[in-house]
Amino acid sequence: MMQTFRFDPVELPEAAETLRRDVRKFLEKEMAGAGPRSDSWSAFNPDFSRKMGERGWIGMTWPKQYGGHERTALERYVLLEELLAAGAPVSAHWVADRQSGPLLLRFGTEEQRKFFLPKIAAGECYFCIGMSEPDSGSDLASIRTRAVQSNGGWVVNGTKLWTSNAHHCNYMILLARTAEKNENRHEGMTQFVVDLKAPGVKIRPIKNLAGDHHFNEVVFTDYYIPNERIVGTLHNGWRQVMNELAFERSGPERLLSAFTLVVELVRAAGPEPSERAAVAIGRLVAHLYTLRRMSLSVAGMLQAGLMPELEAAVVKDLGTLCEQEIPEVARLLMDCEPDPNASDAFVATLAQTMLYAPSFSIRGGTREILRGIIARGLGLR
Amino acid sequence: MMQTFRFDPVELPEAAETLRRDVRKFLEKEMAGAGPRSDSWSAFNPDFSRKMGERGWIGMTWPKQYGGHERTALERYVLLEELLAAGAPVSAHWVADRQSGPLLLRFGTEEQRKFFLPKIAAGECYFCIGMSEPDSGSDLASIRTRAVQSNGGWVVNGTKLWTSNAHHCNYMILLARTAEKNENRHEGMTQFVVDLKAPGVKIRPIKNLAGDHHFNEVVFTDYYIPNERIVGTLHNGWRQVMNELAFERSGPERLLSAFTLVVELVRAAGPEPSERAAVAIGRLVAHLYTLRRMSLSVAGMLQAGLMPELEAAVVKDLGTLCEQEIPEVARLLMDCEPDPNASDAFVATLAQTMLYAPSFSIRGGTREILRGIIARGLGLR
Amino acid sequence: MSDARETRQLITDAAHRLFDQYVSREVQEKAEAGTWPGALWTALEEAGLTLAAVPEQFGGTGGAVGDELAVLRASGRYATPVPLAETMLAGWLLADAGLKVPLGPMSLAPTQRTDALSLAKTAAGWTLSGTAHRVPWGRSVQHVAVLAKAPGGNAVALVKAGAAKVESGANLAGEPRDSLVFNNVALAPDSVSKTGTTPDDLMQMGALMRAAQMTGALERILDLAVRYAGERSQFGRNIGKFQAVQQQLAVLAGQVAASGRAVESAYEQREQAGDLAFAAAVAKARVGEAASIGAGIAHQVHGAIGFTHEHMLHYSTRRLWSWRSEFGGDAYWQELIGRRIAKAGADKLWPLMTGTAG
Amino acid sequence: MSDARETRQLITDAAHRLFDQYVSREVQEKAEAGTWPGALWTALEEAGLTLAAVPEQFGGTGGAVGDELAVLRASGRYATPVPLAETMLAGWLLADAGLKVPLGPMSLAPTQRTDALSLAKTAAGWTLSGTAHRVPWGRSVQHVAVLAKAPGGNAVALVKAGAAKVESGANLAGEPRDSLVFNNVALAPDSVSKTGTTPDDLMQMGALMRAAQMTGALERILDLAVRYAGERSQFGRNIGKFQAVQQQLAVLAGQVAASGRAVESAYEQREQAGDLAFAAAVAKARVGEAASIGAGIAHQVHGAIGFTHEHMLHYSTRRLWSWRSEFGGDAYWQELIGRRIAKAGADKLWPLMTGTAG
Repeated sequence: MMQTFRFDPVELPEAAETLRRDVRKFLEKEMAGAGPRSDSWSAFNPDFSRKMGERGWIGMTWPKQYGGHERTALERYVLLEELLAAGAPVSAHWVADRQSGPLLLRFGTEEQRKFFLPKIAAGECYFCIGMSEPDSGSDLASIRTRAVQSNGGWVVNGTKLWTSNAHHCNYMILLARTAEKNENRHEGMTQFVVDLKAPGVKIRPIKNLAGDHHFNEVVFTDYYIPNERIVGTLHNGWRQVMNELAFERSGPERLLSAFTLVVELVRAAGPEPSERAAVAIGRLVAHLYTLRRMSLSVAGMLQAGLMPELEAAVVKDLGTLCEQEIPEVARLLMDCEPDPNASDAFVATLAQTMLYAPSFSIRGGTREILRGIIARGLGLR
Repeated sequence: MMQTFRFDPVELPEAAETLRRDVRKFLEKEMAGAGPRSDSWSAFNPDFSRKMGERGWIGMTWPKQYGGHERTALERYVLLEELLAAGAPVSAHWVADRQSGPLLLRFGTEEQRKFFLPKIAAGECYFCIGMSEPDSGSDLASIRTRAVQSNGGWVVNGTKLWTSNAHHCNYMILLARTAEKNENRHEGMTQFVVDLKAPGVKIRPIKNLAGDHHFNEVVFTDYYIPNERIVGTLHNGWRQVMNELAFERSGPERLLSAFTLVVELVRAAGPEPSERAAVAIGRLVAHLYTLRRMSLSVAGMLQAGLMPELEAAVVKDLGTLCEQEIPEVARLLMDCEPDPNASDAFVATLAQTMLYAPSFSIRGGTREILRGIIARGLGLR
Repeated sequence: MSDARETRQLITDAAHRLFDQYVSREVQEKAEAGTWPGALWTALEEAGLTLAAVPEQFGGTGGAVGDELAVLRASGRYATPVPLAETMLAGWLLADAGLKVPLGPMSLAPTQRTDALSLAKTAAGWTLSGTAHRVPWGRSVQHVAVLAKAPGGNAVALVKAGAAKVESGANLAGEPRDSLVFNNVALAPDSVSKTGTTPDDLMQMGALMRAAQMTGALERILDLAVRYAGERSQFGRNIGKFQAVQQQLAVLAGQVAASGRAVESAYEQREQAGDLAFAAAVAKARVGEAASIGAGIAHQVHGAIGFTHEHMLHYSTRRLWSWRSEFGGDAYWQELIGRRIAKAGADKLWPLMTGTAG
Repeated sequence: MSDARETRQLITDAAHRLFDQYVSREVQEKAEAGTWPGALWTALEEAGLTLAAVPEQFGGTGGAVGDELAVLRASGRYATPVPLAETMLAGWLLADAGLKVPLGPMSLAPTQRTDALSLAKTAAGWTLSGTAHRVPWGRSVQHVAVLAKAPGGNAVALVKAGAAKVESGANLAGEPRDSLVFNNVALAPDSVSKTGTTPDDLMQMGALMRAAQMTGALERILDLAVRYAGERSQFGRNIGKFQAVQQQLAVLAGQVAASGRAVESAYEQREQAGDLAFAAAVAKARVGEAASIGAGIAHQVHGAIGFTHEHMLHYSTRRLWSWRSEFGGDAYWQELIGRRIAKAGADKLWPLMTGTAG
């Protein structure tokens, strides 16, 4: 008999519920007048990020010596879900808070920690991720960007793609090949912190299908990185990245991307919805409620020191499926023509969510990759 | 630019519409008092089959010299869809009319044709198919039943599985290995007509999950077949079978298995259905209407001498998907507990369809196999 | 927290051992043909599993409600052919009304929203009237706990099953679903008690217990499908090596995981006296959907073998197909959730989901 | 039959050649930014494709309605940024009312069920009043064919677009969807004619034409996805070699095939004066569903590349996402079919589906 998946119960500490109320009060003020917005982690707003930093809401779980606040992962979870449910513009500090900061905390040198973490926690230092390349998406081992040893440092040449907000960010965590491929194709890659304002970097916008500019192509030409900007162990980048990815699959951002559309749908359906609308809304909420409980459970297990990698993949797979279904359910219930510039909040949110929905199942591992991970967990691969 | 799939328009000849009215009149009388019944091609009723034979409705398209009636494939299509939509008990003669008869007509000897076809057309001679085996389902080349040459004939040993109605049938079209596997694993198999009443055959019932007995295991022990019972070319069985299968994927039985449940659902929803019921029923009917047009189109192209193998696979894939969705839609619309013995026609039909639905996507090629065929048609394999 | 987890595991293990011993293929077949599996029931009672969460003073084992979940999940996993959930449900209904809970298999009524049962006061006690349709295991149980309209409010009555006229019916899995006709059945004064429990509450608790059983059944069909995929060979390799099959089994695993968490969350709300109404509705709706998707995939992976009576799969899938419709189908609970949200208003959706108002 | 097929193929080929020449990436981008693709339109008019099925005596090409389908399908395939369907629809509306059809791009009103437009008789002719919302290409066309309430019934008016006040809007693909405000617009007597056409008829014909365009767009995204799967390499082989991708593309191909047949069936009913109302409703509903499934798969196969503005995929998918909602979304037409069946009764379902009564 298998016991492959484990979703332990989790009880939120009282501190988390207190925090939840604080965050709601903060957002009520900050978001007053802003329209609903799906997928808020793509809205870049440094002012908002600095205010978050002032309140101690970036790097919340990090040690105080690095500007952190030593609060629990569950408190951070509550903060994030409140921000996302409200559609707050968290994009500026998002990556640094969620991925780059923890990476530096875990693998970085003391010098790196002291230099970067306090700035990140203040909401003033923004990171992006340089992993994907034109010919390597899901298959990271095939990256071609190369760093070659030279003058007590490394010289980088290559092109990174899909780097969100590179044009706004201060730094990038770059993954580059530092040794030739051998029989183990995952060896020989290294992570670096890269200053995007230094010479040798060219950032070209890549508009998305909605016409918005979040993505970039970042080209490195004979770009010099000093040795002290290596993150973690030389040639060990792939393992570090996998670690990073696995546990970032199950956060609240994996189920709340389209939540504001659900709220607008409920509003549009009114207090006495048709049987059809009531059933459809009830179904979506049953999914979201359950997903949230699963996601919280993974957060609790992470905090307890467990390694719920499979569970995280399950949450992401089910979560994006549900997120992508939301605009479909909404458009079928309300016969309207979606228009991003409509004055009607439902119609505008619907339009925006439709345009962004394809990206939900691309970022953080495609559906096929995730299901492959789950199948491996079942012992099939 | 691809032009892979082609679904030509088809216009039913006036003769077909006249036939349709005749069939409806016949069924109105014959089916009076019978409850609704899904998946009617599993109901075995020799009396009904003989009446069909009397009316010239078996072997309709075959030459008159073999007991046929030389009518068009489209007329036969109309006959079949009327029978299935009404839930008529067509199982006894179904296989002989649809597969075994045409096989004998195409590949059989003159003697075989003269002997078998008139009996089939009279609705008095029933066939089953001996292809699958315990260790070979989709992968026919792996069958183990062997026929060894001996005394001017062949001696068969082996076991066939899933042979529907073997316990009621007169004959089986048996596929057996007649030569060792070589590099081409599809060579060396032969089709035979086998008399199920002869010694050396043991038929063991295999109840299905609904507790009904349609399937059988048929064990051949030193069973003798004379040479003149070979169908077609020695060792060429696989090709003959593939031919048979490809064009039998798109008939009306691939979309109407659950049609009687749709009818009962409409009845249960009443003349003033909820918005929810109206939308759901309208959606199912839009699917069925389109599928029927696709299926008709394939029938028309077959009649015109084309080889719409891919189109047939598409119809079957979409058809079974829709058939399996029908009980799901129905159960969600009408909150009731399914019970095969309920007095309420909707509840009973729902229960019966639920139990049989898993088989819809197994018979005639599994979903994965069909999609593989389609992908090959797209040039991906 | 971790103590509770361990207790739960001990109970689960004990239940699995017991079912391994007593729920054989033969017992399954005989039960469906009408033979009461007495040894199984006796073993369950001796292990104190039939009334796991009923307080001791009312005749139960006095465990936490989580223990009930553990037992029901295990029983669902084994497609155990006895009215275990029904006995627990009756026990809950009786104890909650302050009535002593008897031993022996029990059922409850009504299970249909359209059924009307009523109690009338007489000189000697009470009389019960009305017909209860599709009472689970009606013909097999010793007692039925009946929630009925009484003068001045609802009351619960403990009724000997023999007092009712039984009309046999069944669900898709062949589990008895019988009509019980109560024709002025006389009851002693101490077998009836006023209750605050409404038919909706009973429906909700029934839904929760069915969801718990379904989760076990879903775990079982995942086990079976993964095992079969690792054994069955087609085109020269195990079908579990085909990516299409792997992707399907990953979907099934996801549905199983979601079901487990949905049901556990509802039991947590029950334990913490939280918003059980919301969480139970979510659980039945979510698990019902998972049951449909899951059973479809399990059958698709098993192919023709899984469609035979010989294979064990259908003992689980026929139950899933039935249970998803009992105590309200998915859509019934979805509509209930939807209407509650609509009434609360769009801006209360998130507070409702998080359980933190305002 | 085969003659018609050949004619259709000739028209399709001609349209493809024309679009290959005139619908470049640059034309697409400029059109979305607001530049009218004049050369493209002129070429279409010169080829006689803009009024393919309008009778010659009213100013059209006089082809069969199937020719219209061929042109619309091709234009959908190329995401052609001009109001071709709208011009055809206006042409149909005008000619049907006995009005002469002008050259030049046209649109029509109303497209929204809630819009109310009215014609009043004056000494000099007529005046038109009311607001038409989301008129396709309202700002770009020369004429608008308006179906309005007139004393004693509906009438069609041919109106110069310049006579309306325009408020700009757009759909997801950046195609103009503008509000036109008609403020007592004076019209000559010969530009207005009584009609038997109702707003529902107009809706139905609009739905049919959108379905035709969508079928072309679906064919295009299948092309793109299959091509991409054959070029893009991951883990050392083309992604089209992965079974999971193959299965997905097979599903997409099935949706494309169903769309084509659904639309063709509706055009056949129109040509044969059959049950167009039923067949058109089926077509829009079925193709709308195919569009959702299909666009989802095409994007999933394309991954991040397909989410960029640089890739061509979105010119087709954004149109599919918009068009499926225009002239009634899937659910609108599904409900209409469902209500018609409910009214006819269960035993008339099969006769309705086969088009043979009783």
